[in-house]
Amino acid sequence: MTISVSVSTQVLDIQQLSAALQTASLGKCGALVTFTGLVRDFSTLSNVDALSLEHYPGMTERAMAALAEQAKDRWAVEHVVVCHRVGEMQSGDVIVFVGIASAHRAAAFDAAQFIMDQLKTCVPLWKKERSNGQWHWTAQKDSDRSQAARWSAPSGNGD
Amino acid sequence: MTISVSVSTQVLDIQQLSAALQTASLGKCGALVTFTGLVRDFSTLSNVDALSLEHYPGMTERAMAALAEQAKDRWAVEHVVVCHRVGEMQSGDVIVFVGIASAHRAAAFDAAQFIMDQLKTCVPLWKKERSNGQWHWTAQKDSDRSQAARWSAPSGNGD
Amino acid sequence: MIKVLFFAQLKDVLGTGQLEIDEPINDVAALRRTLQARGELWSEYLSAQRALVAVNQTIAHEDTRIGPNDEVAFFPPVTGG
Amino acid sequence: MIKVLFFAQLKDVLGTGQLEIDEPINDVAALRRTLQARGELWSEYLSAQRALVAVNQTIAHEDTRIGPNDEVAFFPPVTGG
Repeated sequence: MTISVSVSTQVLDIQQLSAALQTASLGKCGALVTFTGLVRDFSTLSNVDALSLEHYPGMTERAMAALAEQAKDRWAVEHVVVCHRVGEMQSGDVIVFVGIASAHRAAAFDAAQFIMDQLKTCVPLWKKERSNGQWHWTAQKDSDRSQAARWSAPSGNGD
Repeated sequence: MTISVSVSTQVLDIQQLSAALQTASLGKCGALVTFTGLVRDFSTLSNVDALSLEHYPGMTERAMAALAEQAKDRWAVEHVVVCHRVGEMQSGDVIVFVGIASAHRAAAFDAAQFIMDQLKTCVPLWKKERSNGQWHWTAQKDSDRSQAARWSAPSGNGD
Repeated sequence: MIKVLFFAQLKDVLGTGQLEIDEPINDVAALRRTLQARGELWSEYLSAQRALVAVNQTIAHEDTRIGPNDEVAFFPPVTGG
Repeated sequence: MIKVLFFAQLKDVLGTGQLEIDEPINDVAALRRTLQARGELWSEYLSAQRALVAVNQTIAHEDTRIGPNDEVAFFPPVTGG
């Protein structure tokens, strides 16, 4: 059982991350689930020409590791990988990668969704966008709060 | 919007499959979800020393494409990739890969789980294992039937 | 002429993966009865409880119509993924 | 001495990312009041409705105890992922 969390100012290579997860899983795990969050094309947003993420060094890693531990306590998962990009990013860049390896697929899907939902409300990361030369901090979405809240229901699963 | 389905007797390279999905998604999609099914170590099963998958050529591809179409009708997804391995396999080999790209993550998670759950009950593929020199056909699991059935509930989502 | 295919355990048990039926057959139920009349194993393994059926590569039901040149397949519950 | 950090919009609005407090402070609520007394922007942006707080890099609450050498951070709702 392994947990790997990291914060990076460099481009995240999801092929390398998923290959490492696959290698770690060989033999024991029948299911791998990955989630990748990508920067969407700025041109679809009004005038946005840059995106940047600030974080709280130290606490970010601690909070991601805590979510990974909670996922391992809650579901039968073998390996958990969480990587988050910070700093300035380009369209198409990977913002976040979550990879889960487990014996059976339901646990891997639930754990990956849990980590993403919780990450959106519990991990100290803040997004800002630049338009017309001005940076604007992004507001937290109601949908992110409600998706995170569903995991605190007593039954606790994603069904 | 694209759908890609394939059946292969060759080793599936999930890095290549996910890289193609990522390239197709650049700009438009903020979320990629992948599921990979792997052959587990035979030594954990009693005496199993080989695994093989038979399929119904033609119908397998049609049935996988139909599931991908259903997923696209049901959720706002942009790209759907489904690849299934057939023939004899080794421990650690990829059996199946499902990749979904979408604007938002909930649709990608739901579509990937839907396709895997339905694939287990609707796509003409049959697994057999060899132990003590004899091949034995695998029986369908009750859990696979119940996981597939949950998608026919009226609300239809995975929450 | 209807083309009939068998897969997986059915192919092994019945000893054939394909055969052709020249008799006029109207629907899946009639084809199933015709094939089940071939013997005890056929009767047992082709029962509606044990064998799924596809007509022209789409899952079918007992009342699905069958015409000449159709491809009909019988197979056990699937176990892929 | 308590180390106090501000992130994101709070850092921009308050014009500082870090300061130190020498006064004796018992808990988060007391620290929040002390900082809010610094001015209108401080009062507005550090309110419990707008600013989350972490003590020693763990999310904290109004009654979380604070001791000397603790690191306390104030920040807006998070927006990563």
